[in-house]
Amino acid sequence: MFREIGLIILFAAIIAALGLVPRIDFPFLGGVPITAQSMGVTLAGVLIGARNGALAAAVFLVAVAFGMPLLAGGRGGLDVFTGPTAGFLIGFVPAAYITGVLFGALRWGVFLAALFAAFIGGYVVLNMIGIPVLAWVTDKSMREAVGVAAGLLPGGIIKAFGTAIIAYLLAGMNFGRN
Amino acid sequence: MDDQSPFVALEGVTLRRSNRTVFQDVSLQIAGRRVGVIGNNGSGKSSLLRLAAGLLMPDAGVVRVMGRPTAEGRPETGFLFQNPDHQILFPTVGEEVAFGLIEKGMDHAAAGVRARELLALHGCAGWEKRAVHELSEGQKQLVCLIAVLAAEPDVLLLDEPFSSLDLPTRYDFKDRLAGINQHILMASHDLDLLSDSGFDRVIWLDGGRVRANAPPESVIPAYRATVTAAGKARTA
Amino acid sequence: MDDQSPFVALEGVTLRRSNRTVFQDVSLQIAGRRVGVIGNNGSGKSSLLRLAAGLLMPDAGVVRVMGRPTAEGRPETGFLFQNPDHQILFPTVGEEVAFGLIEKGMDHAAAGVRARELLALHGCAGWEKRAVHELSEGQKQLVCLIAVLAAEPDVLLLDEPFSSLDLPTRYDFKDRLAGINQHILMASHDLDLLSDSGFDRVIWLDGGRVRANAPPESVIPAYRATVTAAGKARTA
Amino acid sequence: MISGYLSRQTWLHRVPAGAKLLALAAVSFAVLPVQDWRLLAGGLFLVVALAGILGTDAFRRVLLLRPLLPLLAVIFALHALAGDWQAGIGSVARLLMMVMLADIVSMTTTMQDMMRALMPVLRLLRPFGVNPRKVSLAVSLVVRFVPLLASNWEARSEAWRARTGRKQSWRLVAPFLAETLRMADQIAESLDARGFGRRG
Ligand SMILES: Nc1ncnc2c1ncn2[C@@H]1O[C@H](COP(=O)(O)OP(=O)(O)OP(=O)(O)O)[C@@H](O)[C@H]1O
Ligand SMILES: Nc1ncnc2c1ncn2[C@@H]1O[C@H](COP(=O)(O)OP(=O)(O)OP(=O)(O)O)[C@@H](O)[C@H]1O
Ligand SMILES: O=C(O)CCCC[C@@H]1SC[C@@H]2NC(=O)N[C@@H]21
Ligand SMILES: [Mg+2]
Ligand SMILES: [Mg+2]
Repeated sequence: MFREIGLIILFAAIIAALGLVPRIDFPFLGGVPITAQSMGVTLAGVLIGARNGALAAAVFLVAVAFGMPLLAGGRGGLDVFTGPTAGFLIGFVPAAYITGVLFGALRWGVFLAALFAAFIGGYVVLNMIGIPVLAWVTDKSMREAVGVAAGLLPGGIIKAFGTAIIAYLLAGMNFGRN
Repeated sequence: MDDQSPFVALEGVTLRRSNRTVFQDVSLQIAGRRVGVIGNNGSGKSSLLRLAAGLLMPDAGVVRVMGRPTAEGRPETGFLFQNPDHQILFPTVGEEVAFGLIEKGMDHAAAGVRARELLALHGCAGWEKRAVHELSEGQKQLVCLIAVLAAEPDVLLLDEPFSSLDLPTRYDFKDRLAGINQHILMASHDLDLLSDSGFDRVIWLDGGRVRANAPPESVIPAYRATVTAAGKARTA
Repeated sequence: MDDQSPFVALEGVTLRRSNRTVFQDVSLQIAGRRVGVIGNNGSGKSSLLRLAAGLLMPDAGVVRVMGRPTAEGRPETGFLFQNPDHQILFPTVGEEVAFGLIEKGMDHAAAGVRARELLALHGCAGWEKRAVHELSEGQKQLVCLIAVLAAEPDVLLLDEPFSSLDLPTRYDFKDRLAGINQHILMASHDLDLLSDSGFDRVIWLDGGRVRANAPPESVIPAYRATVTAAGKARTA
Repeated sequence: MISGYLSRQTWLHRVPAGAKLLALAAVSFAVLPVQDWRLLAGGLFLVVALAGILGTDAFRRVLLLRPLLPLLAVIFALHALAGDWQAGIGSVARLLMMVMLADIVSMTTTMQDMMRALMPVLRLLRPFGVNPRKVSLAVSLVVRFVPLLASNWEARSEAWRARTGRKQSWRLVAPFLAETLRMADQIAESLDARGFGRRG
């Protein structure tokens, strides 16, 4: 149980640390930044499993809600949960969970399984929750909002590869688990 | 370079580490074969060694190693970190020791063989496949020390090299160091070791200032006396 | 619990750590107020302390602390890790010291005040806001020691508590420990300290076996003699 | 450490955190269905006035929400292009109002108060295996481990430079990841040794 707490805290911190990667804003994304943090979420799902990964994402969100400036660009506080990207943020938890479940279930070898799981969790799931909320909060039409999702696709693919590569590297070495 | 000209020299050095001024306009010539650095916790011993290794750059002034400013390029030094965890890069003992040799241009196979020899020489025969993080703290420190000595750099910067070593290994290394031809700058709280291992000079740092830079016979008793007096004052 | 009954007891303990058998069917009664543990690197000192803290569970046999098997629940011990980096949890010195107090049920504000007092008592007045990772290694070790003592557990397990401390702090703690009413089990390579700080007994571990468990006057000279002989043999 | 916490104490600091959170939640729900741009603009004005009453420092802090501007401009433009500039103003006002209000609550509530206020919510989750004390400790430890990850990378690259004389390399990624994962064990062991969890 203690080891799990350590891992959960650590992965929450990894998601937070990925917030140090500068966010990219494109006008056609209507205020949704491209950030590395959603990759941290899928990484958590792949490396520490569905349940712990989801808990790590949740701990991260609670920390943000408490006012710690851990979101990309140094934001934090309750306001991000009333803002346009609130749906993506809430979606971090199921995204990690589903990534973990898929990765655990697929028998394709580490790289492919992680790639697929991270794409589904980190792109499909996040957008399924994030896009409707975006449309709702900003009074966009669903059509425009779906345009945003399309704009996020290239980043989503790149980040899925990132997760897959890291999973592959770590699978190749015994990272000190006794 | 002869033993009289300094192998490490600080000229008007100021060093800040996150808002804390560690050294303020310090000048210091370090000459001799074996030089010790003593001083209380936080007095700047590790910071001095890091400056000499080129791991920290002074905010003002110049640090020279073998005559060359560290700002112009990293000096060829071997650095033993005070905390072994800060030094270790590789999963196995063999890779850890071979690394410095490979960096010096030895080919992988030869480095592996040499690493095995060196390990055996220090009583660690057969350790090459062991996982570094599964060693005891003292064993880790020993592996780090062997790895640093393996590369045979001109200047050895050793930060508390013996703090976790057992008695036999300490004795071993006392002899080893006495026979070494390179320059050694060594920070240590082990005053006995510094007084009876043929050190040429001892530098006493006190809150970032150089209190003394003289042979051990004069510095160590002076430090001891001050410390005992201060200890008495504190308990009083 | 009186001083004659053991505060830590191993009964037929076998301990494996990733394929390596550290202890094989070891039985050991540790009684007294202050007990030292000596032995070469890798002899099992840290492993013994970890067993007593309930951080490792024996693969066979029973470990009792204050009479209660560690398998039934973690004993109320204070543990000082050999490497401060393995112990530190919080970003600031104040939080680090207050944590143990809060865990004991003290409320946050009171724990903060008490932490400040304890720091001041050990010559670290005003450190509470300092970032732990910006301390020197010795300062880190001192903070860890203060944090462990703060919680006032019945049994103190100290793994090389003085390895990076400066002389004045060592003197201070020698006095501090002599005045402490709790049981102390302390692993150390500092034989002088063990011989002249009023330790009741010293346990000598050798490759996972108990070579001696007797008053320091008899154990320490014996260990020294063996070591010097071995050192001579090795250089020969 | 805390993002926008206003260290100067105002009257809003003294309002219990729970009350502020409830008010925020209530306003958020109340305001969502509103479509009339005049009502929404009026609400926004009230929130801005609240920031003004708190003091110039608070007011300035709220203005730091500038990164939202491009987004707001886009939202407004879309509505305006569609010929309904009033809806545009309404959307922008609603969004700004909610974000500013949440910001004001964060600004006047310490992390510890926030934790205490959210404890009851966390307690509701107990049946699902959530231990509120563990969550709050975990959250405070997350803050520690962010700089630690950075310093862990620093330490690896320092070791690399000390031993090669060259700048850091991609080869550090593996030891960095390994060390990072080992840190999880160390946190766990240290928590255990320090008695965490022995008190329910
Ligand atoms: N995490 C670990 N995994 C596997 N084996 C370990 C681990 N830690 C230590 N060991 C091994 O267990 C044995 C005892 O180690 P221990 O750390 O108890 O020694 P020690 O007496 O404390 O040594 P030192 O004086 O160096 O601190 C050694 O052979 C060591 O290599
Ligand atoms: N990473 C850091 N960031 C900021 N300040 C630091 C850092 N490391 C050390 N310091 C500070 O710099 C000063 C000198 O520290 P240094 O590590 O050089 O001391 P030291 O003499 O090696 O002490 P010790 O005997 O404890 O190893 C101390 O005040 C310390 O708190
Ligand atoms: O920082 C925030 O306010 C949340 C940003 C959410 C961005 C989402 S996460 C999924 C998708 N991928 C990206 O790179 N950005 C969006
Ligand atoms: Mg130091
Ligand atoms: Mg040990």
